[in-house]
Amino acid sequence: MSSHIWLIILFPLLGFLINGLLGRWMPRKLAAWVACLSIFASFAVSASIFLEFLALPPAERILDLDIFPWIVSGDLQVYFGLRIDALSLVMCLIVTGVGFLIHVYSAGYMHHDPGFVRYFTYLNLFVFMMLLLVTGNNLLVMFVGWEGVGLCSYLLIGFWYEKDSAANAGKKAFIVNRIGDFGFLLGIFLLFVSLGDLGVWTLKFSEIAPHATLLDPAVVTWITLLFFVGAVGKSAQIPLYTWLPDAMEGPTPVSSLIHAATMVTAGVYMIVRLNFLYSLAPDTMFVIALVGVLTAFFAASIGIAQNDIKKVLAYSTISQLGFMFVAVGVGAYAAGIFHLMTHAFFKGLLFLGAGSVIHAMSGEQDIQNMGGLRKKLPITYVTFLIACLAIAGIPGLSGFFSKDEILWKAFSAPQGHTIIWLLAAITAAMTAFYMFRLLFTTFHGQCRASEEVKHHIHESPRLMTIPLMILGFLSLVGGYVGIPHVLGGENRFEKFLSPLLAPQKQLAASGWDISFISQAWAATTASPHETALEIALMALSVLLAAAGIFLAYHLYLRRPGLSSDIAARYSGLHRLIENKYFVDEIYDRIFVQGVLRLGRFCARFVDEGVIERFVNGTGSTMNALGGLVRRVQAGYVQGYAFGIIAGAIVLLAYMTLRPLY
Amino acid sequence: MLQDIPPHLYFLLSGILFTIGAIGAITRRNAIIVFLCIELMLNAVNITFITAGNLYNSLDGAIFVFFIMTVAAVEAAVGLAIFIMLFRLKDTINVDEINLLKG
Amino acid sequence: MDQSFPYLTILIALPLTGAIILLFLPRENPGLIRVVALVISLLEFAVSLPLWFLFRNDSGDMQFVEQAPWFPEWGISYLVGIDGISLLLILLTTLLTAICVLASWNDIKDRVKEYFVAFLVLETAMVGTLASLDLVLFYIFWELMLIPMYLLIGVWGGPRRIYAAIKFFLFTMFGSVLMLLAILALMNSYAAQYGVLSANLYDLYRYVPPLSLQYWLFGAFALAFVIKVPMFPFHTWLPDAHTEAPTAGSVILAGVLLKMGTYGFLRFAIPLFPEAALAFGWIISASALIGIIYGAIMCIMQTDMKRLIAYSSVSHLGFVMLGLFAFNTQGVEGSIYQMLNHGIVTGGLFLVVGMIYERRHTRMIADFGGLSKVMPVMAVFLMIITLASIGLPGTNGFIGEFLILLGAFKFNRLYGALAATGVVLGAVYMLWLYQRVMFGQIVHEVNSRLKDLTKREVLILSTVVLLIFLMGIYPKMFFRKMEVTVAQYLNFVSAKGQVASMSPSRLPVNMVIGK
Amino acid sequence: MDVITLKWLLFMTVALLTIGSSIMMVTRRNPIHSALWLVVTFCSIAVIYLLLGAQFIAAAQVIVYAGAIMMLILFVIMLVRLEKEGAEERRKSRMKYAGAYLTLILFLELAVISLTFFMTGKEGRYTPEVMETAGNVRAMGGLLYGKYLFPFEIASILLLVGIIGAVVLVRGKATRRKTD
Amino acid sequence: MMVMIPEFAFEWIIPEMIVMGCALLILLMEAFSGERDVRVHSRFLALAGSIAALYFTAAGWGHTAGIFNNLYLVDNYGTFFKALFLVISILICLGSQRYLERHAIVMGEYYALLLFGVLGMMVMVSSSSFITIFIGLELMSISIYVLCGLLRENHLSVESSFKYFLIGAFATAFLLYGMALLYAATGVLDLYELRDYLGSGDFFLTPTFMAGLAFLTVGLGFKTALVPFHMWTPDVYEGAPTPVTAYMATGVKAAAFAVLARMIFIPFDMQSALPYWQELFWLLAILTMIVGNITALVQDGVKRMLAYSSIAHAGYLLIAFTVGNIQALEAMLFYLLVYAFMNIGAFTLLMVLEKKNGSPLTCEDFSGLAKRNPFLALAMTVFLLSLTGIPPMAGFMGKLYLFGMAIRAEYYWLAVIGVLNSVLAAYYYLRIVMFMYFKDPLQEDRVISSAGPFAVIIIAVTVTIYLGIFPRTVVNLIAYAGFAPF
Repeated sequence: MSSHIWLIILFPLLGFLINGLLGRWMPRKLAAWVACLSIFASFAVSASIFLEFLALPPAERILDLDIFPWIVSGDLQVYFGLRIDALSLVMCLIVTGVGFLIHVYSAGYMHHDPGFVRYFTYLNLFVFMMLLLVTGNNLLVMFVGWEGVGLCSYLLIGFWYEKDSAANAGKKAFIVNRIGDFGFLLGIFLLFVSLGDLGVWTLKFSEIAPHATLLDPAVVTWITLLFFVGAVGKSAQIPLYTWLPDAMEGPTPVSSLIHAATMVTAGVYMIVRLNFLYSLAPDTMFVIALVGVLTAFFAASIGIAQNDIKKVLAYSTISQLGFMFVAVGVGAYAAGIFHLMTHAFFKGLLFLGAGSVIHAMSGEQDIQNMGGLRKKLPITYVTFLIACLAIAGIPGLSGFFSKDEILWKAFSAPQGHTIIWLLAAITAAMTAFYMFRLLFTTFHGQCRASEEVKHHIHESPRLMTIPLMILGFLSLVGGYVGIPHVLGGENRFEKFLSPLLAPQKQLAASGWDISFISQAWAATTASPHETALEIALMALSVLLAAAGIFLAYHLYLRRPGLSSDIAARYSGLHRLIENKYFVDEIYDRIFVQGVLRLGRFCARFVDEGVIERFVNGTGSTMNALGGLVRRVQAGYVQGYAFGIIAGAIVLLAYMTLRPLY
Repeated sequence: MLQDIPPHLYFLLSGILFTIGAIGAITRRNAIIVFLCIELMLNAVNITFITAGNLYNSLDGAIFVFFIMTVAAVEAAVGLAIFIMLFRLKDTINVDEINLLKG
Repeated sequence: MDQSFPYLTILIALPLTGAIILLFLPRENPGLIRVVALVISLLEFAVSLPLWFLFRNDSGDMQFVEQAPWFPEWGISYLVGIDGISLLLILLTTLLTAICVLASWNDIKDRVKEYFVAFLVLETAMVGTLASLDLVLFYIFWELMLIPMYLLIGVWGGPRRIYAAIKFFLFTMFGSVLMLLAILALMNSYAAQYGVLSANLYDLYRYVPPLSLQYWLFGAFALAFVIKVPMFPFHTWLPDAHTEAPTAGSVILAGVLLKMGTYGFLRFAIPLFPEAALAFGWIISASALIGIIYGAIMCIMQTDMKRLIAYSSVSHLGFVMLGLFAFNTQGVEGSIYQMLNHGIVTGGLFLVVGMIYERRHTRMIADFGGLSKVMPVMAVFLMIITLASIGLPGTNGFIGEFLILLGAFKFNRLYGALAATGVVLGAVYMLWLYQRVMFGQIVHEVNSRLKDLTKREVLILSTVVLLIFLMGIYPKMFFRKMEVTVAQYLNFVSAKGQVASMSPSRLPVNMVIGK
Repeated sequence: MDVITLKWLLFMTVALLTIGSSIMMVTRRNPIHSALWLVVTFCSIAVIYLLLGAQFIAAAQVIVYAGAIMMLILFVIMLVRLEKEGAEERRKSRMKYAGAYLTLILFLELAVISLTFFMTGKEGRYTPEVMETAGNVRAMGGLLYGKYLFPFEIASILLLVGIIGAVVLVRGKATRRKTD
Repeated sequence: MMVMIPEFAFEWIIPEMIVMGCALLILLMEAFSGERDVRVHSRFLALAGSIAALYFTAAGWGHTAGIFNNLYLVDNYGTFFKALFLVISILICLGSQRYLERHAIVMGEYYALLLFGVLGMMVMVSSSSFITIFIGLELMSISIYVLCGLLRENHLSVESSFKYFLIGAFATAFLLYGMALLYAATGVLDLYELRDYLGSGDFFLTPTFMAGLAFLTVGLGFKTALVPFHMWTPDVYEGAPTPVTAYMATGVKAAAFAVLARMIFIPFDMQSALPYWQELFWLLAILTMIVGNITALVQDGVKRMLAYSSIAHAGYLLIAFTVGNIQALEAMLFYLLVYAFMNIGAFTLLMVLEKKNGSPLTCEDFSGLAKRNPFLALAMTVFLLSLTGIPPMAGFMGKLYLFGMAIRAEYYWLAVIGVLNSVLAAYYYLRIVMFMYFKDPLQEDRVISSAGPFAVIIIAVTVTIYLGIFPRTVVNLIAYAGFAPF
């Protein structure tokens, strides 16, 4: 079987090539079929491998295949190779599974778009790249996927390129991602250079892992930090998150697939993939957890005041990604991936639901113009509700298990901390609040749309609702693969992944917590692993979520005017939040304008002012000198004679006096 | 008792005449006078030749002077022809007015 | 190695012969002239292909060497040969020339005959420059490149072509005359030790000039090459030349001519004066770094497409130089690879711009917008080429940039880190360009009537795109050709550099490349 | 008065005359006067030659220079109309005088050179004794037709060229020239 | 005392005799035959004479003799230059016919004077005595004074002749003064005697001697047009009939350099005065290059521009003197040869293009020449590139040779300034190329050249390219020539 793992990436590639090269001459339906089937085929392969894996003992669940030598230069020996193990398989399943559903959904959603074929071409390419990212057996192949998904994201965000905002958003996404990639690249370099001393030249995960402990710890910290920069860019964390809300310019299924379910989680995946390195760098872990929780909190606070249905979801995504980073930051890699998976279900669903709403509302995205859609879009409503409950962390739904796992780990893991837990818990409550604010404003109350729009509101076609339902189902039950021990489960999910994860205790074992930060950190960390405490905390978080939901209910259903009153009372704060803390503006001022100003300086001052002036100045000086000499050459023969005399005077003086000294 | 006239004086005389000729050649406006000045310079040179020949008991200097005279004659012929041609064409032989070519 | 067949001489002579044939064709029949020119350029490419197959990958020595006495008293001879580095560049040259001839098909209407004559002479000069193993021969070809290029820019160029042509010529000549003196001084210094003059690289590689002389000579060589590359602050001729040159001229200029500078470092400046190169490397690297960032920032400010691409060349060639002066395998191989990439990618960009220009007769970015709508095929090609220029993995640009950055990083972490910012900036300007040209609404009515690519154009761009992917996905094919050469080169440079620093005595013969 | 004193006296007189007359030549407005002063100069230079024992040259000086050449020049001066030099443009003349003053530096240099003369040359074989027996003119003639025959012949061609040149330049206008 | 009439060694001076004979024959014919005949026959005679003389000159290659009491040298050095002058004469005779017709110079005297000038040059370069040198120089100069004024109705031509004459006579005085001072210091007029005397050891550098050298430099600096003795050059070159300009720029210059080299290399080789002289030449070389090039930069008239460029080339040639060894001398010989061909080519082109009304040619007149006559444009490009020193033209090999010598003698800065000057020169040379190719023609009519100039241009192009690629034979030949006399 191992020799067939390349089939996973082959199918989407084929789909992409067929649609890309022949799409112009193909009927739309065929293109959609090709696209969907190629993803499904890939899913099928993944699933079959999964089944095969289940039959194998955990230690043997690795398929590693070098396909051909790729970059071979001196001691750098990088092959184009794939690796399927538990982690990548989970990712494959999510990508192809959710991807397939979204493909199907898209066939309905994009039905009328003139760029239908192009859309599916991009989408297939995206899936291919994403699969490459998760199945690459070395850092460089991963990087191919890493940049490739960025490209597809760019293409798909800017899918409606006639809109300037879409084109801009695409570009912004790509460039911000590139900043992250810059870190990623440097991380690769540093890692390679450090490993080169140890004789490891392939950049393969399987070869890096055993050598990781031999590296200089300080270097590992740097390496992991640099990689984390990449993750920050890709997964939209502070300070590089600004592209994601803008990315909502793309078609909604794209937002669902790329900007919720899969691509943005690549950062988390990468950190988990490299967990053997991260576990060696507690300082980095601390940074990750901190960035994660801050992002989670920060984005959630923005999400509270957004009125664009997709923007709310976007900030929610950022916030949830923050959660995942908290998880990996405290060393709970499995929890991170777990949340990644459940998030893929419910957030994918939320976006698809939002898409359905937008579809119904003839493109309207402002929730203030919606309301009361519950009746008209029943399936959408129900699935949306499930997703909301899931994300809010209501027990029994998928989100509950994963989120709670993270909260607990944040509290209890050696790398965790009470403050992190606290912030995360508050964020969870805020999440519940804004999600239900969204739900209530959209689906409950009076419909505030114009009459014409109202007239057209209809439930989406089955092509769209079936994926909704499937995802709804997954959101409901997806969490049961990882029921924590405390609730009587055995957390199969973690177990499935565990062969790949560095043991939690490795930190202590490696015995290098000399770092000041991590020591101070460890001192305040709650270490006891007590069931009672875990349950208590769990209950607390559920309560918080419920409070959030209630608050939303109170403000937006029971007392609809109250929210604006509050907003008016704290108008400064409200404006701040509504405008996303003006981060975009600040970035624009500092970076965009800064670069432009620098550019103007270079162009006007350096290039024209100094270099060109010097170059042209040399020419004009020569000309001026020539003019000067020319003036002497006035045409008077006696002047010429005098020239001879003058020359003679000088020569005479020179020749007679020169021998004297 | 005086020594015989030292050659230095002859040379000095030659230098004086040469300078006078040179000054004349660059200040006078009439081309013919300029030419006369040049002839004077040639004569100054001749004095040097003759002096040196006398000094070293050599006749080569005198021979050279003879050839210089020949050349001077030829130059005079051709030069004057040029002046006449110029005069016919431009009605002047003032060197200051002959500066079409310049720059 | 097939020694019996003089491939290189034929490669050098064929275009020239072609040019002479063209001279005698009737001016009134441009169609015939085009066809003949195309046939000759294709023939040339066909002749260059066997080099690829017959080239022995396992040897870093010069291959296909041909030697004929020329002027033994002056120590100059007709000595040509190629190693893995020049092999690739020669193939690039022959391929790009054929593409350029095809690309000039409709572009050039005025004085077709002279145009193709100039082009073919240029090809001779380029191939000759790359194949020469004799310094004087090299210099002759090097200077010979100037004249046809000068004419190409000046006769068939844009509105400011005269200024651009003269600037190009004077800049390049300024550098190269000093190199000529350096060549002479080197030969002289060699003669002082060995008693005979020689411009033969085999001999000169073996020779270690006195250190103080080395510094000067390296400086002179470097100046010539730095101007050609061009590196900051000698780059200002490039935007003008690129902007004004006709499409094919820009392609060749970017594709091959600029590489001559980097090639010169690789073949001459560094191995001849390794000590000096190591000592002054930081200056070059610093200039390369400034160039990378500065070029990118300048790109952002440009309003003219060709000018933008020109500045992007400054940036990209900064990478190449940085890699060369990293003195390690990745850096050097990456640089060589990036030379090829840049030739193909930037050549491709110029081709696309040329195609747009042919339709619209303007290169100002502001005159476009929304072209994707009317020219979807073009949009796809341009996108791929743009991405290759940005260095997206999967395209050839990535391999080169990655290796260079890795090499630079190995050499000096700060260099690597600073250079990597160029990757970000590259995305900024290229995507912005793409966006402004291809995305958005069609603002200018004229643009909505533009025709998409013709079959000929698709053929041209397909070649480019095919190479982009081939080189991006299976670079081994190309690295195989050069890896032994580069390894030998690096060994040689470090060995000679050390020997030079120890004593000015003779090098052991086995350290000499190819002998 | 012994011979030496006489020589001195003669030399001083003639030298001053030469200088004076040449200065007169340079400063006269009337070209005819200039030419005549130059004749005086030439003649006095002939005396200098005599003082130096170059009788043949002295004779030639008088005949060729003072006689033939100066006559020719006088003819031409008259032919091209007597022309007095009027007031020149101030700036130009000032430049010229500046040039003249600078030329005095040349004089200073020449003076230094003349006065620091050392007799470093090679002695020839035409000592006064030889000359006594052979005679100046005869010795000269012997050299001209002997050792220096070749330049002598070339000089004849030179003279021919001079004649042709003069004729070419000043002969009547070409009858069949195109009008331009 | 016996008069020793020297044996007249005619067999050694057959070329000179032929040249002189032809010149005299032309004069005779002029007097006794009709105008048509003169036009045809004088040209034929001049050509035939030059070719015959060239043949005999070439036949004399390898022979060395001192004739006429050692006043006249027959050696390879002289033979080389004689051949060069004859080639120049042939090319100019070939190329100038149309020009003469257009300007109504149909006189046989033109050819006669041309040949007399060549005779003067031949005498100059073969002389070992100041006297013979002077006579030869004057023979050449007087011929050229007259040649310059041949367009008697043309103000510029007359002015050129006038200026050249006055300033030439003036400079001659300096040259003679220099010879006189040398004579005063040494008592000899023969270069070989001078060498023997200087080498004998009982001599030291007196001010008189050094002043003599200085004045000699002034005098020959005038002929070779070194700054600051160059100022006549542009005016005279511009005003003179174009064939005469070509003749001056190549023949006169070559002759003057040849003589200068003789004067320096025969007596002063390895002498104590030489270093000072070399320093002087270093300075003059730089000054000449820079002034020549910079002034050429701002010229509009092409002829005038070429005049200034010839000054600059004199600067390059001075490098050979600065270096001051035999190899450098050979480089100079090669350069002069190359320079003759490319310059005559360029001037012949000017003759072809010259306007009817005789106003000076400007760069604008070259506009669109590539369209009006592609061949001429190409030829001009070859000449200009060669003058710039761009391979594969002969000018490049010439520069390579010269600068190589400078480098070998470690005159690095001189070489650097030299090559930078050639960049400067590239600017104005290329300006003409620019006009020819980049601009549209002012008139549409094709430029047609007659057979003579066409042949000259073909020959010049061929030689320029051939010597650029295969300089070896000629360089080796010259090496033989350069070594022989010393």
